[in-house]
Amino acid sequence: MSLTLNEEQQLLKDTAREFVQKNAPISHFRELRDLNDDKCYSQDLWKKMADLGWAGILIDEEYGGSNFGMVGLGAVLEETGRNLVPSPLISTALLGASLIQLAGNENQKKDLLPKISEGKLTTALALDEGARHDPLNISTFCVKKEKNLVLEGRKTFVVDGQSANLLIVVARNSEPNNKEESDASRSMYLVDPKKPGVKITKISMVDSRSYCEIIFDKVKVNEEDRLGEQNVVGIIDDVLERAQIGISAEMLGSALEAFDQTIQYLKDRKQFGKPIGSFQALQHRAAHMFSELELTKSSVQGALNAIDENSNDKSRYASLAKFKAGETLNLVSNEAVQMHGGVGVTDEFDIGFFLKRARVAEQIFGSSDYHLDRYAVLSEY
Amino acid sequence: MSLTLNEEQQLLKDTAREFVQKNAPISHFRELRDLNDDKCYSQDLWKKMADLGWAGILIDEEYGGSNFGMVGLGAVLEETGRNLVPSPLISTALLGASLIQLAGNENQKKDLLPKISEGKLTTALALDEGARHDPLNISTFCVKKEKNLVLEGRKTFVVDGQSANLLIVVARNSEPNNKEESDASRSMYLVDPKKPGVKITKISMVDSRSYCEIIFDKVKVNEEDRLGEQNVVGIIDDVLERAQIGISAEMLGSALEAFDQTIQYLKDRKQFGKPIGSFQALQHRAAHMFSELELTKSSVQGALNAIDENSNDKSRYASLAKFKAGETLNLVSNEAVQMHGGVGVTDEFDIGFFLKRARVAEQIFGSSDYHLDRYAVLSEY
Amino acid sequence: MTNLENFRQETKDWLNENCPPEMRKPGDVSWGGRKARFSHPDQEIWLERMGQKGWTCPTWPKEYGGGGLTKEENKILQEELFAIGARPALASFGIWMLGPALLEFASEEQKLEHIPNIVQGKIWWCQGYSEPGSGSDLASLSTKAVLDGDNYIVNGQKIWTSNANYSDMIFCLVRTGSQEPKHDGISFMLIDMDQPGVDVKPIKLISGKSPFCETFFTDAVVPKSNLIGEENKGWTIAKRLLQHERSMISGMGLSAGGTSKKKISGLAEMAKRYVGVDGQNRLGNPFLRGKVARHDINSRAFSLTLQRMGEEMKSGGPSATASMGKYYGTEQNKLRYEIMLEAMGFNGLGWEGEPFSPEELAVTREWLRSKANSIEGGTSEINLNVISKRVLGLPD
Amino acid sequence: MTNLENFRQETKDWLNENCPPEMRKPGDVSWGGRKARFSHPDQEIWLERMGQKGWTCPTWPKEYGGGGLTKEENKILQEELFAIGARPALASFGIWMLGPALLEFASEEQKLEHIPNIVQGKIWWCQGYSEPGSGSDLASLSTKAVLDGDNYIVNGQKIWTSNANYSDMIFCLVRTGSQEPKHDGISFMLIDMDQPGVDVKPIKLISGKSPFCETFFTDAVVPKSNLIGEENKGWTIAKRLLQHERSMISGMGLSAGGTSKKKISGLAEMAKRYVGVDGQNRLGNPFLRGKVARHDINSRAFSLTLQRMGEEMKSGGPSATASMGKYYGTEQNKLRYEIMLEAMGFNGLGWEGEPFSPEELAVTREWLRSKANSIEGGTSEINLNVISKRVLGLPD
Repeated sequence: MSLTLNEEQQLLKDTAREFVQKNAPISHFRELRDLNDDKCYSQDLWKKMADLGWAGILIDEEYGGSNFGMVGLGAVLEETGRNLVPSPLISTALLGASLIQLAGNENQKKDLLPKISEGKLTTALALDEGARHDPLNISTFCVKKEKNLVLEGRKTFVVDGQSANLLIVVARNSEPNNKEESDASRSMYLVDPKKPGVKITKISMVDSRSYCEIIFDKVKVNEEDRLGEQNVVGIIDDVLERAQIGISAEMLGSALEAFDQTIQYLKDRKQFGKPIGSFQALQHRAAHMFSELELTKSSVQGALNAIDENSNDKSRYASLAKFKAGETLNLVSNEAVQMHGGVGVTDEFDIGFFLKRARVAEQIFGSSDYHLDRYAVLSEY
Repeated sequence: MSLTLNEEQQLLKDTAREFVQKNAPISHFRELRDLNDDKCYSQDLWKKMADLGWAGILIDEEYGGSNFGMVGLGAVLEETGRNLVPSPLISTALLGASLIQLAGNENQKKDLLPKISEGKLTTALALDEGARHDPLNISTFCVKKEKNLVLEGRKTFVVDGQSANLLIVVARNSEPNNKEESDASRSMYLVDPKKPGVKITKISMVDSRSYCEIIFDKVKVNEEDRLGEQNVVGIIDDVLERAQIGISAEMLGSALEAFDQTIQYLKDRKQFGKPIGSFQALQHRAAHMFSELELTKSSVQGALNAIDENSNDKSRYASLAKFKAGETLNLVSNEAVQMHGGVGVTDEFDIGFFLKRARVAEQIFGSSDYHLDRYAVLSEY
Repeated sequence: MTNLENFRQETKDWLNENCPPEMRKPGDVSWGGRKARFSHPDQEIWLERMGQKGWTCPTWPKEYGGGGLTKEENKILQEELFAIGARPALASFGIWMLGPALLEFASEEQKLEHIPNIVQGKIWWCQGYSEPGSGSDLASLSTKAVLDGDNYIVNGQKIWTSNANYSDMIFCLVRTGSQEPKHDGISFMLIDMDQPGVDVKPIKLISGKSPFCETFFTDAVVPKSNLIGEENKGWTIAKRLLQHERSMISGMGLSAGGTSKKKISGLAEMAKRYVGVDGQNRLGNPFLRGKVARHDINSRAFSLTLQRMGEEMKSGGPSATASMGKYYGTEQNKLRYEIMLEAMGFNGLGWEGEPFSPEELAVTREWLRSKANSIEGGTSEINLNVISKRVLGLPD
Repeated sequence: MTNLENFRQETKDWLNENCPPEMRKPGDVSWGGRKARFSHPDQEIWLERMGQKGWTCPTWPKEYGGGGLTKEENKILQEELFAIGARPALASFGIWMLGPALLEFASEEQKLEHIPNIVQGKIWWCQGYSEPGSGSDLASLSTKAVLDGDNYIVNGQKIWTSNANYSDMIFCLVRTGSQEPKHDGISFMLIDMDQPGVDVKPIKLISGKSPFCETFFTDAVVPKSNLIGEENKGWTIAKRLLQHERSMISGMGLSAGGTSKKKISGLAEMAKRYVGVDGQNRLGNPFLRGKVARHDINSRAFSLTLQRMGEEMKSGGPSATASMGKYYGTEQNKLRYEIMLEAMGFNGLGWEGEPFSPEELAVTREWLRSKANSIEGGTSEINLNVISKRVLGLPD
């Protein structure tokens, strides 16, 4: 396994950095936040990203994708993370594309993947139902009633659910009070958010991204709406690992940017007649953060590779990456605010955005504690 | 509850400090260590301590004690802890005296307590049987066989067991395979270490204090050897809490001394043309340690008071004190060695002694993890 | 009956008669001021009665309107107030910070002019210390006051002035002497904000709230009689006042419940509510359980430490160890909110509206607000400097 | 067959023929030297054969006795050595530290004289850097070398000289110029220890072992030809060598098993053995379990980081980020022993004899030994300084 980018990947990363700096610096996020619209991202920007091949970055070329793999997507996410760019990269390019590609039948793939690649179709994964990531614990179900399949349940904290053209809903194959063994099986359904019985409510979170609650009130679906087979638990787990690693790459980018801005501030801000970065106590804390960032880089890079190489240790890599990204981004975002002093807690400065994003990102796809436990379980202790 | 010493207590503490500085500075411990004898403490010194009233510090005046309470004993232990003085203060003046006074019948008290007060009798509590403090989990038992009570089992890491004139052995009242409810009951027996069937083996630990393993091989005992009633679980728990607090006071003293020596070293040692204590990174770490030491002082003082005032929250106070003392002494002993640099890891310097003592003291009467868990359980979560 | 027993009975009787029923429930506390607004008519009555009696500042001398109580009497008063669940009649920087400094440094005339107004809540005071270029390095401040006849003319800018938009007057550090040596040209003066030369602009924080302002002085006029102490000797007053500020902030950590007589802490209780318990009624997530227990232990040890320091304080007023309290208390408070967020998951991260409860939304905002705790009133770094130099005697 | 495939086959064949059976088992590794002692005759044979082939230093140039292998060939050699479980033929500071410095800074004659002896393990080298008054502030050293005809006469004292009591020669920093500016009067020279002017006294550590010595020079004689580089220009060599030392030490953390392909780490395995498991085969103490998992994760992240840095290193030799590795690796290693102690309870605190197993006693001693890791070869503090100044560019 190589932990450095090859030439092609490096080129992609450089392009991403330039693109984001030009088209979506942090001021772009600030504008979106102040607009406070429901979509929380710029559709123009998403179109441009799709034109660069990012929407289809995990999609095979036969379906219009660029098939750059997770290492490629990770490089892009790190750069968007640096500038806190809201976009459907994770909800659509990662989750939607992977789920359809891995679980879908040929018709579904032919129909949907090219639309995703072109940036015309965005998706949202409706999975979790409580205040923390807990994919095994869901009540939403879809069963045959009379002639129809009927989907019923409530999903919450769905990322990008309000802007998605298509919802991918994870449901039990039997009602929750059914305690048979088959209970552990799960299906996914493709649901048009405009369908009768689908009720979407915006949730306003501290990081000003798009989240919502979705109620499925006896929503009628067809067999053809099922994404692939009747039991896709294995695929869901695989794709969630991708998502854990993808968001880790984004979090790494945010941590790197918050750190860079802080180092710059330490060099610029003068007190007691010298730059505050000349004070050794701050220097040592900065050097420690640097070390943790280096470890986080390696963990994320290792995990991205593990997916592309289909390593049999990829599950542990996913928790390694998410744990380190969570811990490091928390450390760096706290220290960044503290080292900025008074201006750090003002809304006028960008640095507080990293703090707000950090805690939400930590919860998405499992908190640090969740992954610490998971790493130990996977390591058999 | 007052957290400051009254005049009498302050006088006792000042006396203890002077006494220890004069009679048992750290060089005294070093000599004992280099002698490597089995007793690990100076009998002369113990006689002098007894003359000052310390052996009987928890003993009622009618049995020859000075009845100064735990606050008094804590003040003395803090000072002996400062100089790492090995003595039977905990094994005899705290554990032995308390167990006999609280559990013993009048004959036992009249017989034994005056001898303890005079410094003529030393005791050891033989309780734990494994590599960590676990008072509920013992196999040693004492049951009637034919005419006699027979004591059988193996105790280990017994503090001061090799030098004690009298062992206080905690035993089940039934054989360990007896699963009846009565199983939870425990008795204590007073056993002469020279009795047939008692086999004592020294255990050499990193802190060069006295520990041993004791095997009781069908040791015959009488009803009169039982210390008080047949079930004294409550008293054992009460006295263990005293011991937890007592050793916390000793650990606090050790931490304060290691800290003071380190601050002095920071002022004296010059590198780059100035005292290393002028480097801000070390200053901030020192200031943080100071804060933790202040919290530990208050916790220990609160806990000592809680015993003397028989607070109904004394169990939590015991875990509060032992947890803080353990964490703070570990922090300070590690930092002390690191801040001393190269000389800190040489045997010639005293500072390493604090490191060695810290880890053993942490294990005695329950590690920091043990007390963290215990504090949460007592707080109903 | 001893004097103290007597005093207790009198206090009981007085409170019984004078504390309005509404003020015996929890609720917001008045900050007084010229334009004082009260959320309930009883609040005004309560403030007036307590102010008249001087019990808003129970231990301050009677001649300046204070309660004139001894330490022991004050303890009894606080116990009796607690017993009936009485709300404080007044909160203010005048009580916590300016008043003690005036008592120590002001002239007799100044005391007579300003202290009774503090006691009775007639003036809402704010603090003008920091400037954009002078945060931790407070003494480098450059707001200038030039004497012109009987008045100083003040020009410059202050920042982090708490609630300046509601305040009547500001106690200010200004430069009356040269910039170097920087500590020697600073004066401490009282400026009336109700004049054309003073402008105030609220600062929006990451929490979305604006508890602080920027305050601009453009030829603001300050009578010479509002100079406290000597010209150019204000730094001594400033330092003393900072100690009062630090003690005040470190005391805030107390509300975290370390001393509560309840078995279970608020933190553990809320964590159980959000995370659930295992078969033995232990908090369901063992890692979180460890963090909560560690925080509970440290909160309690910290409360005990504030108590002990209070007992050890021989002379009045806070010592350099106030820095320890400020440092540790604010770091603990920040950690407390971090643990709450961990316990609450997404529920602790709401910004507004459904599905969050008002309490949940308050946690998010307070978590963000807590980040300023270790910055305002002297950063953690400055306080660690003070401990290492003034308490431990480590060299420069 | 490609060249590399060819090379692999040749290597396999050579090892098959030349690696003695005893050397295919774990065991101690020879440090060579004039008075080399071998725990088994095969050890001597193995050292001689590998030394002749230059494979003790596989990538060093052939003209100085090295293996002359490319990076890719060396990788194959290491894989084949690993495949048969071969023990290293030689361990030495010559290989890790002095050799790379000589290759970079020494004259052709000096290389020809000293490097082959390093490769073949003929000389046991130790390092003479620190002095009692010059630890972190290494450049303040005062051991003096004065030129007298063709020789330098050296007087002074070095400390922390590893295994000086077994060493044949010492590479030393000495002062040949003035004390100020302190970096400019330092020279790097090689001193034969087998002479009356050199005395060695072992230092007993808290672990009870004596891996270091004090080394005293009293009119020790050093031929002028043993000066490496220019007189008074030794500091450049010294810094470079420190980087090699730091990379070497940070690499040691690897043995902590971060890269192990086994599911469970050594730490977790041993913790399970001492603490037991719960009904779901999880480590019995959940607090300890969290610490173990965190340490495992960080060990693995650290291993990956060393790998990545290796890949990123364009030019040969370590960079300033070696300081990061030294800092983090040694702190991790210390923490690892602390966790082991927690898991083992009293069993991890034995000093000697029963009831402790030899492995348990080794843990106690290694725990104590680990405390020096963050001091030797540049303290953690010095390495944090280097990171903040040279990597992050923070000002003085």
